[in-house]
Amino acid sequence: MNLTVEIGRLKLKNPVMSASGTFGYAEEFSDFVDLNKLGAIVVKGISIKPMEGNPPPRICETACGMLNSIGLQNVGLKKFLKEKLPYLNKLKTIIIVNILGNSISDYVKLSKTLEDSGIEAVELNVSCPNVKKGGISFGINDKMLAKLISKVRQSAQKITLITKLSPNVSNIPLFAKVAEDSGSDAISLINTIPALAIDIETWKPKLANITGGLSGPAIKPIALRMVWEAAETVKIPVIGIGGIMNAGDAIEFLLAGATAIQVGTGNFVNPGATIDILEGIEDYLKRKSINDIKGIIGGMNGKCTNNNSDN
Amino acid sequence: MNLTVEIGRLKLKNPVMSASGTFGYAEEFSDFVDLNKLGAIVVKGISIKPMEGNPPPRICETACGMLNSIGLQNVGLKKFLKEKLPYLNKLKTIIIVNILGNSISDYVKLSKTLEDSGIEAVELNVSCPNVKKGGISFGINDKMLAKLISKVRQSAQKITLITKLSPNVSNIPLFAKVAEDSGSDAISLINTIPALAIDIETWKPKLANITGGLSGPAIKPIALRMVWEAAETVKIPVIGIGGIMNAGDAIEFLLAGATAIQVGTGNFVNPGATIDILEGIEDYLKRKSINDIKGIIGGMNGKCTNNNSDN
Amino acid sequence: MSKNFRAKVINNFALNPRTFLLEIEPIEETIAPKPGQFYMIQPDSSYDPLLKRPFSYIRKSNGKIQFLCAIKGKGTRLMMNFHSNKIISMLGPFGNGYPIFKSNHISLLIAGGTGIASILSLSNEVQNKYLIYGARTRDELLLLDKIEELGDRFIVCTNDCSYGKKGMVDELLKDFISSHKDNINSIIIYACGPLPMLKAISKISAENNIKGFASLEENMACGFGACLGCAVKTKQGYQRVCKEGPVFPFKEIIW
Amino acid sequence: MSKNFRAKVINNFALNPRTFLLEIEPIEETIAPKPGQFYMIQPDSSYDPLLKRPFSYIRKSNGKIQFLCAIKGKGTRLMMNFHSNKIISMLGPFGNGYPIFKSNHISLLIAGGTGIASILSLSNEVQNKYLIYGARTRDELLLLDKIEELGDRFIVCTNDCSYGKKGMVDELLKDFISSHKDNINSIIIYACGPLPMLKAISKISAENNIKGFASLEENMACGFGACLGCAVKTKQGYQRVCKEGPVFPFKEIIW
Ligand SMILES: Cc1cc2nc3c(=O)[nH]c(=O)nc-3n(C[C@H](O)[C@H](O)[C@H](O)COP(=O)(O)OP(=O)(O)OC[C@H]3O[C@@H](n4cnc5c(N)ncnc54)[C@H](O)[C@@H]3O)c2cc1C
Ligand SMILES: Cc1cc2nc3c(=O)[nH]c(=O)nc-3n(C[C@H](O)[C@H](O)[C@H](O)COP(=O)(O)OP(=O)(O)OC[C@H]3O[C@@H](n4cnc5c(N)ncnc54)[C@H](O)[C@@H]3O)c2cc1C
Ligand SMILES: Cc1cc2nc3c(=O)[nH]c(=O)nc-3n(C[C@H](O)[C@H](O)[C@H](O)COP(=O)(O)O)c2cc1C
Ligand SMILES: Cc1cc2nc3c(=O)[nH]c(=O)nc-3n(C[C@H](O)[C@H](O)[C@H](O)COP(=O)(O)O)c2cc1C
Ligand code: FES
Ligand code: FES
Repeated sequence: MNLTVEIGRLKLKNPVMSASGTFGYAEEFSDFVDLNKLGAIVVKGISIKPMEGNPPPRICETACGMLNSIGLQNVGLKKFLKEKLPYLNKLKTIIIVNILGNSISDYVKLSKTLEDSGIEAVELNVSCPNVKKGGISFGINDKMLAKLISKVRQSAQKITLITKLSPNVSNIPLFAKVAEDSGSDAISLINTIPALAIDIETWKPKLANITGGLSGPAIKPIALRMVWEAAETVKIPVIGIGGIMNAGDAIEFLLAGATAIQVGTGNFVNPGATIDILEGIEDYLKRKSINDIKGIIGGMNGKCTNNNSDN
Repeated sequence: MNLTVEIGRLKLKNPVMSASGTFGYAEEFSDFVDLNKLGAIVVKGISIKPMEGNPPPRICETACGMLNSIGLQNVGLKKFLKEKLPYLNKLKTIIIVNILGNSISDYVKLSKTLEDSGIEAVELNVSCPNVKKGGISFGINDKMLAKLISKVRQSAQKITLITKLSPNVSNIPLFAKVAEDSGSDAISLINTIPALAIDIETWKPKLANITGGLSGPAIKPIALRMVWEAAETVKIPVIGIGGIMNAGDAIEFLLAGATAIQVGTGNFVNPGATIDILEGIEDYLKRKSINDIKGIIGGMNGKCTNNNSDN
Repeated sequence: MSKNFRAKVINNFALNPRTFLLEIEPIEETIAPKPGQFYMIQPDSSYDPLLKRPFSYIRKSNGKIQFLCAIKGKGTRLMMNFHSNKIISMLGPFGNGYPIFKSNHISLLIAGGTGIASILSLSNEVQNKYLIYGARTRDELLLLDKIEELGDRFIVCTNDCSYGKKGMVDELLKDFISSHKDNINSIIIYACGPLPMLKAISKISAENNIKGFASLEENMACGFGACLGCAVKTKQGYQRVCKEGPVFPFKEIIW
Repeated sequence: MSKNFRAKVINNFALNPRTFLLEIEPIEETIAPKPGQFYMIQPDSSYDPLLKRPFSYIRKSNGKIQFLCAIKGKGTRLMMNFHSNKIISMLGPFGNGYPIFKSNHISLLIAGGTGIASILSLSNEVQNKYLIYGARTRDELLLLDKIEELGDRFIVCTNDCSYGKKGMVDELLKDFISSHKDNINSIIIYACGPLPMLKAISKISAENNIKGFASLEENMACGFGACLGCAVKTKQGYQRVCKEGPVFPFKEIIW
């Protein structure tokens, strides 16, 4: 059975990856899964300087989901290269580094340094505020996004460039196209959706940061719609993310047109989720007598009509 | 205990309303609730001509939510006035008519006719595609929205005008402000979020229309964030909608700044939900020794920072 | 008297690995159901699954109501584990059941699979009747004890020939028609089962000019006419399975 | 040996209306826990609630593990109804437990409310010990049978005076310190309970220059260091309750 998929220059053993921020720096999962079996590992978002993150409480549960406002806590580029990369380099799987910054030059510096350190792929987290543009996030402004990606592409030419789209836009096809046209090798989506929960006894928000990002099964149908819209629009591979808990969920994303998928919140509920999903996909293909994963990618019957007549 | 709230010129007995499309034309709920006890009833969206709606399947369940693609099926303005209004007029509660159209003139005609028929309030469903502008929905284009609301306001000057915002935008405060500045008396949010579910056995979308609108507990944290952002931005009343199943949920929306709330999907799961919620709010106020509902509206501790540093 | 009520589980047991018989007793005063009507049953008190599930009742006696439920997905898997005395939340009875005619005619009841539940609710209420009941295998022919009292007016078949006649109900229907050529005009068909079966029966009925009714299924959010989710295409436009249905005349349905 | 395992519920009963004692037995091979460590327990197999819940173990014996659980919200309400033989999904043991010192010292164990669970896991492992245990009322003093063997080294109090001494554990701590002035340097405090209690104890310890450790709680998504959700502020920046904790030296915590 052929499970391999290509993302840019990367050839993945299989389409199952971990999602950034939910898999630590992989070592945290070595008790639970054979890391070498994964298609790729996306590590927690790295910024140039270490970030200490937001005050607690940082997470809370919601119906079929959770909010987080970790605040992009990370060890910073230097410490990542020195302390985390050696462990990752020993793994026989592709490592994708999720990066974040407050300016274009941050992203350029991060991707260039990572390329020079032998990293094969970066994923741009563009949901962060651009401090120079009044804190508007790169991910919701098509012109800013185009510029960001082009600049990164110019400086880091060999690295596989994945742009992680924000779900917080009206028009996913537009942003998918911008990413493609600006030189992304692939796009991944969705990131968490900004959300709020309030404690009705204390009248305080449940997170110290007030809002947080919603993830988990609750967002799956939204993510799936966006992945489908994106996949119908661009030719570069689309990586599906959002509420994937089991093989059935992953298969939905593949059918919608995703070339690969990432498991986020699912890792918390079941730390063996990635491998369970991989095995579940294999079983499914066997049962359906399909011997290449590509036989299901984009297999959904139905054309994008961009028809908004819900309700 | 004072539960009354004001929305434009309307004085509601209490802040609990039904959401459009989930309460039929009210009569469907007469077996379950004392309709006269509700703060207001918002009826299924009405268009000028009857609409037959989308082919089945029209609904499916998702994690803590559901998708619908009813396709705005409705009896049309004429039949509404003739067959549905007489029953509604007998009720001792405020009736709000949700309206939808494919052009500005549709909305103008609907609101004017309804005003002339003695209807006190309309809610503009602006998630529908504008056929003249290539099918882009009014609700995701601020300029189109401003024009729509101004025109409706000019022609129907007495009616209370509620604009129902689409969640499918990056910047809710912008759209809230547009609604306020263009003459809306209030805003309500959120409508359903476009979403997709796929049957992995048949490879077909679970809805014949492919996509549908996500509603229910799954979307509550997103709705609550948007309601809070809107309430922090505008002075006109904000009506909170999205995943309200019980009194606790309703209170979260009031604390976030909503002056009133609408119950949608909750009515399906528990057809007595609206009254249960009303009673639950009363119990809560008693327990907290608060004798005016206004004592909790906007009570959440926390300022809008528009800080997007989730994750 | 309420259509939104709580009920206590009295009995719940497996009839085969994919089907269980659920008996409940409302703990509030409820409205008496009519043949062909259905109830909405809440599988769990969490929001996952969120919606109640529609089930035809088999019969109501001594205040207890019986359901025959096939295990399909999340909801029915949870319901399968309902233990005795559990309190569950229900809605109903809903829908327009089977129309019962006073005239002197033959009621031909046709059930496929769990469609037998709805057909049995009717069976008790009509007189001059025959019942055709089909399933894939012997193992899937359920509640035979409740039916066999019909004697030779009860015709049963399995696709795999493991019990009764071999074949599908539509073939039995053709046989039935051939052997009742004389009083064909007095036959009224009532059918409940899988869509392909209903479609086939409706076609045969049309060809033979026999009046008939089918009980349809469609995904439901509310069950009582509010969401417009359960539409089926009919000659009068979309109609709601939960309100105008679940029973529709064959000739109204656009298959 | 796995930290991701299924377990069978052996016993589950209410100690008072707000607390239950849960005993489980892993059905896969697991790792032995150390005092102060905790497990993540899945309340339900649906996605609502979604996350597993953290609970300190009381003790592990004969392969069985005991937990003391206070009913707080959705998850614990479901767990309260775990019936015997139910198979549940668990993770653990996680965290750095209480540091145990070889030196010759007095271990002063302090528990408030359900904090007694974590403290009891330690109690079995240390020798020269005292235990101060407080709760609001007699009714909330739990597992006394497991503790009373400590005899006069066991000091108990309730806020409402319904059992033992009247007052809060911090007052008892002050008394204890006064009566142990001589060997104050050999005292090591281990505390688990509500945050205000821990804060008060930490303050008294600092004033008296006593070394001590507190077991903290914070919302958790994973329990094993991956999500960074359970951060608490310490002198070394944010640390993870699930990984660097749940036990931290008093003097490291920024309260
Ligand atoms: C009027 C009516 C009467 C019915 N009577 C019976 C009966 O007596 N015995 C019986 O075994 N089944 C009956 N069904 C079908 C039964 O409702 C479904 O099998 C059941 O809802 C499946 O739920 P699930 O959670 O196991 O499946 P899931 O696939 O998890 O359900 C997901 C969603 O789809 C809906 N759904 C799935 N299949 C159907 C279906 N066939 N019809 C309607 N909704 C569906 C569910 O209600 C739920 O909202 C009836 C359906 C209708 C409409
Ligand atoms: C290391 C550790 C050990 C614990 N040991 C025990 C114990 O032995 N006995 C006991 O009764 N309780 C213990 N707790 C607290 C227990 O985890 C919570 O009471 C429980 O998670 C509440 O779940 P719920 O679903 O009932 O509440 P809900 O309010 O519905 O929970 C919502 C979410 O918040 C989280 N949450 C709520 N309260 C807490 C809390 N205090 N700590 C961490 N997460 C919380 C839940 O885990 C869940 O994710 C411990 C907590 C931690 C961190
Ligand atoms: C605790 C947590 C931390 C996250 N951190 C990051 C991050 O650093 N960078 C990033 O791009 N996405 C981050 N995400 C988003 C996830 O990678 C993923 O896009 C999102 O959670 C949706 O997938 P899920 O529903 O499977 O969790 C984080 C998500 C969670 C829950
Ligand atoms: C079946 C269904 C039909 C709906 N029809 C309409 C409609 O006609 N007009 C409208 O503005 N909103 C409509 N809505 C949206 C609801 O009014 C509400 O905004 C949305 O469902 C979110 O609230 P909830 O989570 O409480 O359901 C509909 C929702 C559902 C589920
Ligand atoms: S199920 Fe809601 S209208 Fe039929
Ligand atoms: S709970 Fe996830 S890092 Fe501690």
